[in-house]
Amino acid sequence: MPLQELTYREALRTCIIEEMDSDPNVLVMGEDIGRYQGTFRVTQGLFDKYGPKRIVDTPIVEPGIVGIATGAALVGLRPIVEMMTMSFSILALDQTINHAAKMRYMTGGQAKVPLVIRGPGGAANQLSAQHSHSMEGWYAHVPGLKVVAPATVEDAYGMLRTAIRDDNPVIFTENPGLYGLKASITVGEGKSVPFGKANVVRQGSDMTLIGYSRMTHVCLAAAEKLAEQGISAEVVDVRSLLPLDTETIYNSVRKTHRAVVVYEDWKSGGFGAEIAARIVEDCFDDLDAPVVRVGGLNVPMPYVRKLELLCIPNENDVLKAIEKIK
Amino acid sequence: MPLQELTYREALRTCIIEEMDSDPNVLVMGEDIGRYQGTFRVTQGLFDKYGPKRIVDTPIVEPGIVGIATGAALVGLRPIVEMMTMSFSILALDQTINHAAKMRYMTGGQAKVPLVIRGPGGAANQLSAQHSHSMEGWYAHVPGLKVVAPATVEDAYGMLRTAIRDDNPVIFTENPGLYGLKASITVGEGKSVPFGKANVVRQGSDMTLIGYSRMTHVCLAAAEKLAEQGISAEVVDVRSLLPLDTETIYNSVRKTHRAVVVYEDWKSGGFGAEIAARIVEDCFDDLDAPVVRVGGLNVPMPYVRKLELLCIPNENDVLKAIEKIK
Amino acid sequence: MAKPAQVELKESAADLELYYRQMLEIRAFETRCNQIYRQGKAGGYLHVYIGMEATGVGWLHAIKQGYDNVMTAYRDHAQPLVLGSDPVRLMAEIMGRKDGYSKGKGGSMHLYDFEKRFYGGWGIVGGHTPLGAGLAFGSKYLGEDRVTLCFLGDGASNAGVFFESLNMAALWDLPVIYLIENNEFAMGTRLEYHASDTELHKRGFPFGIKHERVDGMDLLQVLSDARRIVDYVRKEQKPYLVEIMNYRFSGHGAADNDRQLYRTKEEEQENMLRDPIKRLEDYLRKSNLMTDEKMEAMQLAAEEWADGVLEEADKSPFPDDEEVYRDVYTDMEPEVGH
Amino acid sequence: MAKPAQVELKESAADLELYYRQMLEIRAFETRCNQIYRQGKAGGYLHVYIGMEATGVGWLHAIKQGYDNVMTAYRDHAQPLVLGSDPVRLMAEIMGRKDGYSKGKGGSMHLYDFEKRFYGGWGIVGGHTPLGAGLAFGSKYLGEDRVTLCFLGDGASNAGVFFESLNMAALWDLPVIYLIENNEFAMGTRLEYHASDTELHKRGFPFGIKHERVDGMDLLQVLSDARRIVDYVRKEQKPYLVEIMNYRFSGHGAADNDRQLYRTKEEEQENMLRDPIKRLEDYLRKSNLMTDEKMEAMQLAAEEWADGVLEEADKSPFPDDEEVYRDVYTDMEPEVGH
Ligand SMILES: Cc1ncc(C[n+]2csc(CCOP(=O)(O)OP(=O)(O)O)c2C)c(N)n1
Ligand SMILES: Cc1ncc(C[n+]2csc(CCOP(=O)(O)OP(=O)(O)O)c2C)c(N)n1
Ligand SMILES: [Mg+2]
Ligand SMILES: [Mg+2]
Repeated sequence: MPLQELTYREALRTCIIEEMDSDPNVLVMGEDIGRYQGTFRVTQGLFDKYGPKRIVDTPIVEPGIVGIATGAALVGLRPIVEMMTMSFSILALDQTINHAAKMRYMTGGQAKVPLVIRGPGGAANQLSAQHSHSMEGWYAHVPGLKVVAPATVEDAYGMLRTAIRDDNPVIFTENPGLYGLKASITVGEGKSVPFGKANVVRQGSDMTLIGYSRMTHVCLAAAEKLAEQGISAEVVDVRSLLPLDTETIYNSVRKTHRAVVVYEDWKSGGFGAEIAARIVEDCFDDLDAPVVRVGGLNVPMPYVRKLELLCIPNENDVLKAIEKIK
Repeated sequence: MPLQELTYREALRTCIIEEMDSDPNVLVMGEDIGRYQGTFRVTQGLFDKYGPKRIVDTPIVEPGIVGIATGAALVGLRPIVEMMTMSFSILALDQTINHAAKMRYMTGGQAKVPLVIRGPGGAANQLSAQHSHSMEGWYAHVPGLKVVAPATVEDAYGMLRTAIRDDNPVIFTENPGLYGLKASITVGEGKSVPFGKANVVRQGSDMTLIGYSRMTHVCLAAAEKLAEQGISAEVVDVRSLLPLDTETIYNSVRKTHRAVVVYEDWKSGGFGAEIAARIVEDCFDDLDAPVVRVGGLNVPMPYVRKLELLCIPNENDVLKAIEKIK
Repeated sequence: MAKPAQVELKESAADLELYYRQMLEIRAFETRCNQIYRQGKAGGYLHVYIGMEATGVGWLHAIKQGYDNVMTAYRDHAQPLVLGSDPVRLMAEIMGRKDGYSKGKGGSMHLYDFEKRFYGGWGIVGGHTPLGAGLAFGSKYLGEDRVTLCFLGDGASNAGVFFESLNMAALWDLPVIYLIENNEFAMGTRLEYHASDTELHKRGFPFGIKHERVDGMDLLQVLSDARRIVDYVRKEQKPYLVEIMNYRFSGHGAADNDRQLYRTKEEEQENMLRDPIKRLEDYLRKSNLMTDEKMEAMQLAAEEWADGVLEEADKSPFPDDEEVYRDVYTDMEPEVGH
Repeated sequence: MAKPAQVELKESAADLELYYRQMLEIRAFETRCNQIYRQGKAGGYLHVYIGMEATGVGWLHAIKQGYDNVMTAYRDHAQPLVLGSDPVRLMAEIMGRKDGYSKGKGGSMHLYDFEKRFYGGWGIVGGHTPLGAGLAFGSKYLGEDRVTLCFLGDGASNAGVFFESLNMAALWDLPVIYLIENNEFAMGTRLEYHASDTELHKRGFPFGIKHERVDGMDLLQVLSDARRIVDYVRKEQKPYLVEIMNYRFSGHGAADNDRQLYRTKEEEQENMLRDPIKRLEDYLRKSNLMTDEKMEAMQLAAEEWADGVLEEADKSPFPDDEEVYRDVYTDMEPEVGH
């Protein structure tokens, strides 16, 4: 299989193209994704290639878009909905949660909803309070959805394939800070990354840092700095929030006896709380210290870069939090 | 001050009447709250008393209702929005979160949003998947909101007064199973229950059961049964999720060394995870056992009573969960 | 108000008998539903179609049953009955039984029969309307000429997502017919308290969608309007917005015992005179298409049929406990346990 | 298209000079904004009003400034400038500084000056439209005769919540004027790809709301339409829907460098001929109300003014770290720390 150097953004695009080529019922819908080539350029070139039937520029109506895509999925299409940013997906929650996610259950198994909702989640660069939302924790709370948050180029590519081929609604969160990430990866039909498998991206023995999406890289950076201090940190990239691979997380914690969960979303009530609570429930006797969480500050995202940077956890915040369990 | 025997429903109504009488800018908006007297009859009689100016029957447009109430709050009104059920408030999340909650921050303190959104949250009786949502965990994740969930007649009365007089948007969750609850309480102007204060509703020494809203009563029932087994359980009624009174919770846990968090919402990712995670973070050395969570089953709410009852935690589920830490 | 009836009769005597029977059966079925609700054999929210039978029967005989897509909100018993779903399985679902279409997990508000292309059965007011556009989008994408009928209430026609759907339906020429069943009430709220202009069909205007107000009480008129509009939509592959005037004879739901809070007894009785079943009977009688004896026999048969359906459905057991975790996903179970 | 101009002149020479100056100042201010964005002195999303000046200036001189309520979306620099907000504090906000109206926490998209009754400043497309109805609801409830102007874009006019707001505004006779600024684009999507009928004013029709399409490029025409409509709304205490035809000269936002993806250079240049500033200048010249020298002097003054504003704003420091926790609540701090 061919090895290609791709950005995260290109990896997503490559996967979409391959899936659209192999299945005529895969299509993309969203705001400014066609003629305008996509706000973050993930769909660049697709409109020219596939035309307006399969690359559907929509009005700015998130509830309507998710609803129409869900209805189309019911009769056999496999729509990929791009949210210009995941922040806007909050408008579509009734459609996503009450309709797409609960439908199979309410129909007693009659409905199949192969729907992907994807787009950048979290803060970008000074987009302020209404455009910087991390939504994945809310979604991961909802039975009927699958929720993934790939951190690497390879996972972006391989998990998107899994998402498109999944017969259930999938929330696929990217992060604006990841689109430019580059890597050489193997692409092609057979390459996919399954859901529900966390990834140990760094081996270590003294503590486990747990993250997903861009925070995986923050964990890695923190681990580098810890190494300088002589502390060996293992890093687990969660990748898939629902289903959640607790086994991989637990195995690491059972080895290191210390766990730190890092997420960008508001700390209080974020999905990191769930991960922490599960670790405690199931690995209590293995823990030598409290499970520490490092989350975003509990404030609406401020505009000015200086304050914005205070809100988003970085490797120093992780190091500081670790002080209390070292 | 007069002592009155009131149901939870009547306590809410009494407080609304008193607040409407004392402040002409308090008004109620919602679906079928006026001429139809309210689906759960909380607003019974109010339309006749105050007329259509202050008891506003709205179309079935939750986003619009919350938005219009928020705008009205900005220029000095103090609207109480009734959600026919909190399940429907999911449609209004953009208005509630992106607008009402973030507004003060985005305006740098210029905006004041004295808005109450209240209504029954959680399962009633066979209302199926789209009408049985617990939303309080999502709300309690959002800076800028206050979120309360009173379990008793007295708290319903006293916290609603605090909510109406608060200058910030308040989510006030009731529970369909509580409306009929009766108690003799003191009412009147001065009576209010502050936010951010949990309540030890039963003293005990062996473990702490932590609940809110109707689950407080499930905790109390479980505590009774535990007493029969010779186990002394303390019960903490959280009452206010945001702000959260961790001190009262921690003090209890530091005394009993065991904590059980009970909530009706889907277990995974519910607000119980946050409570559990905080206890672990801050009371790790005081814990003799893992913090146990007892939540709703992670499935869309099924219709048939038999399955529905499986989903909602009851005292036996609490007892079963406790087995592992006894 | 609705256009006056201008009917050329295309119906055979046998067809008319079928429609009459279905209207009787719907009423008998719905009457049983209200009864079992009072007995506690059905629960939750349950909404019957009594008084609105001509609308459902007429429109669903204007389409290609089993080929065209149909969906509605929670007032959803009648449509699958007309489409030929198994009445016992429908009743079983309403009673929360194993043999129900959703194995007892959906209930009265959430009936579905995908094989008959009946797509529910939805509880969020207005929330299903973009799904309707989506069915039409999907069918059209696949190169099929299916028409989609999406029923909604007068109250639902205020929901924002409905307007979003109208715009997209028109923008992309989706063959969906939105049918606003204007039964004059949204729960306990009268039309004039929830809609600033009570001519709801006008909502098609800003989107360039053909729209009109039609009668929903006179079956023959309904059939003729419905055929005309369905044919137009199938041929032109464009959306249509129809406002159907009818009246809800019962309370909003089976639990709504306070009808006098929002309408007078007199108003109710006056509207009962518009009863679509009586109206069809008058026509059958006047046209000498059916004798009174035959009608009475058919009424009796419908009652017996409904009793039989109920009896049969009642034999179905409740679902097993394990069902609680099934059908959350196609391929996995959710995290189990409390 | 918009109605032809039928203007009776009510403006004094001094008024005209003021309007002209404000239009020049808006353009100069916005030009600085685009510049500082490129320099990295402003960030996030930033949307300028260039080409649309006559709309803002005209409408905001038809109301009682400081008494009537005004709000818009994220293209929000011009309105507070016209309403008399401190330009330095506006620019400081855009630069994320301590002296900004939101202390640097709002930024370009979230400008507010409640004292002037300018209520923002909103980033969710369409999301602010029910707030507009709410301001009108509140002011009317309080017995005041304030009019509320709520600006929104052509793209925003598809949002469901906007229709919900129209219905409520009409149902309750709220004195709100919805002003759809039809600048022909929603970001990179042309009008005809997002609206099934491009006459957006028609959206008032199904709610019985008076509605019309007006010109937004000819200041005198704008003033005359605006006064007529504002007076009507204040007097009748009813909503109004206005579609204002103008054109976005710049890209959607300061970061939008690919205008050719959605419009040709020719189209752009053709529309530049409609420049509202040039049009006013032509009028002033033809009517002998202002000499070319005076105009040039005023242009220069506006540029200098904008430079001064920028320079002054740039002196303001960034907010202190503690600001991050302030203004979340009126009376408490959120849970602190990571
Ligand atoms: C979003 C939402 N809000 C409120 C409700 C509660 N509710 C159920 S039916 C109904 C009235 C709907 O009336 P209409 O659309 O006219 O339909 P009808 O019942 O007359 O068929 C209301 C308010 C709901 N189910 N969903
Ligand atoms: C709910 C939502 N979806 C998408 C966006 C991204 N977005 C910002 S502005 C815009 C275009 C809006 O166009 P229009 O309403 O015509 O206003 P204009 O920019 O032309 O003034 C889009 C899609 C958003 N901010 N909010
Ligand atoms: Mg109705
Ligand atoms: Mg525009």
